[in-house]
Amino acid sequence: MTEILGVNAQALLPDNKKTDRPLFMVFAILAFLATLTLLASAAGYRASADWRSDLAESITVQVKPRAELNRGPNGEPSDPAIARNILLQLSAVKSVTILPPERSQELLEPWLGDTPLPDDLPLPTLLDVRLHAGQILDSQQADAALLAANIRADIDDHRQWDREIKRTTRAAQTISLTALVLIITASITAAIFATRAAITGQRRLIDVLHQVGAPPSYTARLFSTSFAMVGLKAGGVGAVAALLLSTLIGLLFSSSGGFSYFQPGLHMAFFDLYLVVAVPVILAIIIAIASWRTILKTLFEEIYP
Amino acid sequence: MTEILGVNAQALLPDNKKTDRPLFMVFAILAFLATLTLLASAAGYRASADWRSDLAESITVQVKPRAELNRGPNGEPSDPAIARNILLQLSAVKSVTILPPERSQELLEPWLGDTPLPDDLPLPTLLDVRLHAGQILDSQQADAALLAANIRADIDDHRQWDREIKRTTRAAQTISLTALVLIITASITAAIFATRAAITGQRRLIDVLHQVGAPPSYTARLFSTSFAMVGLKAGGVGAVAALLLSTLIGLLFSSSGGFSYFQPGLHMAFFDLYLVVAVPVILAIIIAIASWRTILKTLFEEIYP
Amino acid sequence: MHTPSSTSIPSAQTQPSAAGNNANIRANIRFERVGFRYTRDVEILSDVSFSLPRGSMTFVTGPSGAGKTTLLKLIYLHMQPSRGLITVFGQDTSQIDRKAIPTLKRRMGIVLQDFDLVDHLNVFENVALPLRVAGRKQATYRDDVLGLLKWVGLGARAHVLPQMLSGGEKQRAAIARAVIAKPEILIADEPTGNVDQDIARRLIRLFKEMNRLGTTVVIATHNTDLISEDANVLALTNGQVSRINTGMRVKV
Amino acid sequence: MHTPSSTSIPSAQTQPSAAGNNANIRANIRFERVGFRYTRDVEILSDVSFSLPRGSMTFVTGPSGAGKTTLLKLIYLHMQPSRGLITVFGQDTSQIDRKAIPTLKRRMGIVLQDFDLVDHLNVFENVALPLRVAGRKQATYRDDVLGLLKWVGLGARAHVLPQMLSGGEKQRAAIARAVIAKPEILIADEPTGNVDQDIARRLIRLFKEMNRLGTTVVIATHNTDLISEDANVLALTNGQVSRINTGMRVKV
Ligand SMILES: Nc1ncnc2c1ncn2[C@@H]1O[C@H](COP(=O)(O)OP(=O)(O)OP(=O)(O)O)[C@@H](O)[C@H]1O
Ligand SMILES: Nc1ncnc2c1ncn2[C@@H]1O[C@H](COP(=O)(O)OP(=O)(O)OP(=O)(O)O)[C@@H](O)[C@H]1O
Ligand SMILES: [Mg+2]
Ligand SMILES: [Mg+2]
Repeated sequence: MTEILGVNAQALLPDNKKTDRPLFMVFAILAFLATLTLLASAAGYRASADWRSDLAESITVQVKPRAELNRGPNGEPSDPAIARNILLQLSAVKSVTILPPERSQELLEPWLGDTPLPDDLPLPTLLDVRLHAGQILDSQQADAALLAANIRADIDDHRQWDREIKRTTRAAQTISLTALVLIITASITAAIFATRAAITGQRRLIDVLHQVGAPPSYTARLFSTSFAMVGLKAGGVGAVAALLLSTLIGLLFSSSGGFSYFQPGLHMAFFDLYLVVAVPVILAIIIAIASWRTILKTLFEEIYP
Repeated sequence: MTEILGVNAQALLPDNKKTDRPLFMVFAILAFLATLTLLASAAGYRASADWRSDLAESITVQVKPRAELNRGPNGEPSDPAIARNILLQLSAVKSVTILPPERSQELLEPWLGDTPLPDDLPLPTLLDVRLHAGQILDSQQADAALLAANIRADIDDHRQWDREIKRTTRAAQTISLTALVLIITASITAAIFATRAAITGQRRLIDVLHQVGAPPSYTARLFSTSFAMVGLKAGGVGAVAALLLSTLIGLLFSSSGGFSYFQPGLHMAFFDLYLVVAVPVILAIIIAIASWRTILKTLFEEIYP
Repeated sequence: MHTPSSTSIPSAQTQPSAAGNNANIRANIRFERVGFRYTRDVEILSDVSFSLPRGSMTFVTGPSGAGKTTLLKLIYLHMQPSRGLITVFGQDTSQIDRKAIPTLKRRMGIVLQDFDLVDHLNVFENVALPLRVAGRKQATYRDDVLGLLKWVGLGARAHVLPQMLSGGEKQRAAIARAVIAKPEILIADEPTGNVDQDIARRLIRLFKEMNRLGTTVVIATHNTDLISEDANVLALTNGQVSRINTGMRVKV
Repeated sequence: MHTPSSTSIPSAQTQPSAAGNNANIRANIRFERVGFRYTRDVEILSDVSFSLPRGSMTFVTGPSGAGKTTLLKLIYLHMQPSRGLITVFGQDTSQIDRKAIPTLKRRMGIVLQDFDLVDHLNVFENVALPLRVAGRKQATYRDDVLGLLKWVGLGARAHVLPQMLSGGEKQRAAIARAVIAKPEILIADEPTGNVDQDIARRLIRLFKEMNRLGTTVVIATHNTDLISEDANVLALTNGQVSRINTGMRVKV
């Protein structure tokens, strides 16, 4: 494997299992945390996207009853019909259905039980508003238009919900991003530390290689390849462990019934499998670059004139 | 500082700022992550405790209206009074108040608007049940007792809510604990790695110290003290940074209005300040022990006969 | 550049002196039918027997690979013999408690073949290391160390790092470190391999002065020019004693 | 134990030979009024001028600290002079591109005063290192390396680690590494400091044989016994050339 890169690293560097084992663990843990963070934020993203598209597609408008009823020619209240026309003129609206009074009664059932309601009970009328895909209803505009027609209506566009979801998502993203940046920084610094330690420990090898005419890139490749290999293996272990843990959590939650926040995200996606490959590779690349730069810098500062 | 421990570590070990800087960063990041995890779970714990005590103290029972009304001697419905007596017999219940019909109407307002309601509208009656502090209502028992008296009632003990909170809290705890265990493991392995690297790099110093008659504990103290100092300083920096970040997040969320999940926990507590002292000290102790053990093991295996 | 100036041997204050007083009967070295092998195959030393009286000075000679360094390592408790008996400071080395070894080491001075100077400590600090490990404060030994450095020709190099020394200068610094604590036993492995004859003779004079004041001195060298006619010589060939002074023969 | 057997010098196959062919006029060393100082204060070398013709063999002598090692470091491109001109392989060393240095180093063999063996590589691997760095496969050099190890008396120690060698054995391994790639220039700093006279003479014979086949040899030593009457000598005292053979004098 390492031979491909032109240097047989394993044979020139000491086979220092004892020193490498803790380094392996550090990288494995970092990869584990990185993968977990990525999986969690992917899950969170999917969940919030699901919710928001659910919320966005259909909006319920409640047209409130008035004391002096304003009835149409066939005796039905005319307010809902007017509201329907107003709403249909908005560009985002695809269709508006006036729901039958039974639906309004259903809403009251939890409060009033299934006792027959008096006929003259002023029930609100529900309108089911469907939007064009990807469009958002400007509810302030709709409010204003309805108010202008002297119609008292409540637009339940889940604004409060939506705002909370957005906010939760934003907070989660900030935390994930901070964590990721820190994990990457930790990987880089761990790689730099390991390289510097290796330079100190293998100073004689480096001096001798210089003495016998090895160019700096030869020596640098020796070290960065060996560290990158450790990172790749450790990253693989960490990423797989993270995937297993997240699958386990997903299974636990989905088997014990619906769970609003966690569940939508915890079904495994193809993306998660990509992560398990990408994290170790990216980790190895980060480590390779960090240690390559560190050793070349040291070589040019201290050894090569 | 290090002189206190009997060895002037700074003078005998090389003043290796370059090698120590990445180690410092690794420890600082680990301390940052640990503090953040602890702050978050402390906040989460406080939040869930707040919610649950809010929820637990008062319970709302809705007694449903029936078609054939069962009125008492003064013409008021007798179901609520019966329900009240049944509930008062439960050991957890401190008091039960029958709320006036206006409160029931308030519930319907969003649906029916503020139009005057017909007198014969069958409204449910609300009972406000207060519990003894720390006691929990066994709602299945209450349900059964009410059903036996042929009363149709809904006990809104927020069971669904409660279950979700418990579940979220448990999931968050599992994740925090996993993260903490990983962070501690990473600290230990980083300390072991740094110690092994130092042993390789400072092998000559160790040999010479052995040669001139330094006992193993002298050499071990030299290294573990120096690493513990790095850990203490780095831990301090990381913990303070984490506190600042969490305070900042707290301020951002509280200034932009109520936010159900995050806010309750993000006000700073005294406990948080303890954490900022405890994390670096614990980190330093962990590092000192890990490096002390590592170096003594190596000394006895490789150098002292 | 920094060849020794013509100052005379430093005064008793800066010189080993106390050693003689507390170096009693224990301070001698005795090998009885000692055999040693690093790996399973060859015996590097076999049936080596000799006794070095307290306050003696002995040269160990022999070709490269004869076992000189191995013999010295056995004396300074670096290893245990595979068979036979070694007594140092009157104690059977196989019976010495592990915890007592640092204390015994502090009573010895050792110059290794590849002078073990600590890279990041300057010459003064390197030489003062044994005193520091013994818990002494710098103020109490500063003058002694500087005086000794002057004597070995490193007076002007006290505050430079070892990497700034020439080969011979390093060797002299290593010797200074071995003698600074006035050891009861001084062991030197090829101490003059990297210096010219003039300095070599000067160093041998230092060893002789230490010996005169009571230190038992053992020097391994291939530089036979340095060995005077009347010196004690222990010659090794193929892991066996091939020549030995009558006074050092051990009765077993 | 592992003193050199009495085998004759290895055949041409295992010996430097190609060097002579491509070592043309470039393969010489020339110093013109060279001055060097490590730190600001003293000049370690001042006004050093000499010319070493291609295929010559020269001994650099002088007391400890005279500047022998410093002079060799300037030749093998470890440092640049503070003033003056140095030409190696016909090239002004101050004009050499940094990237070309590894290539030039591969045409030199270097033995340092503190033999730089890599701890975790065995003797064979240490000696073969220059060939490996030059990209050669083990199969093509295995016999050469083993033959050379036999010649320096390490035939039986090829597969042990350096820490299992005696001081003199380490020195011989370092010399073997310096000559294995048949360098055009061979630089040896005190190569016989840790071996007895017999082995020292044997090693000098190896250097002479290399030289006979075309390699320019420069040896720094304080062991004047090794230097024959007719040898080229460059004597340093206090950083200046105090004695030089007429053929090496440079006209400036
Ligand atoms: N750690 C070791 N493991 C195995 N063999 C060893 C070890 N150290 C030394 N030897 C072998 O033991 C023999 C004697 O070594 P020793 O160092 O005692 O020789 P010496 O007389 O000091 O030689 P020199 O004059 O070259 O220093 C040598 O052949 C050497 O290769
Ligand atoms: N890196 C350095 N920095 C400063 N001074 C140095 C450095 N290396 C050597 N010196 C000084 O330069 C002088 C010449 O050193 P050099 O190593 O050339 O001497 P040498 O002739 O090889 O001596 P020896 O025979 O003892 O090896 C010495 O006084 C030494 O202390
Ligand atoms: Mg030896
Ligand atoms: Mg030198």
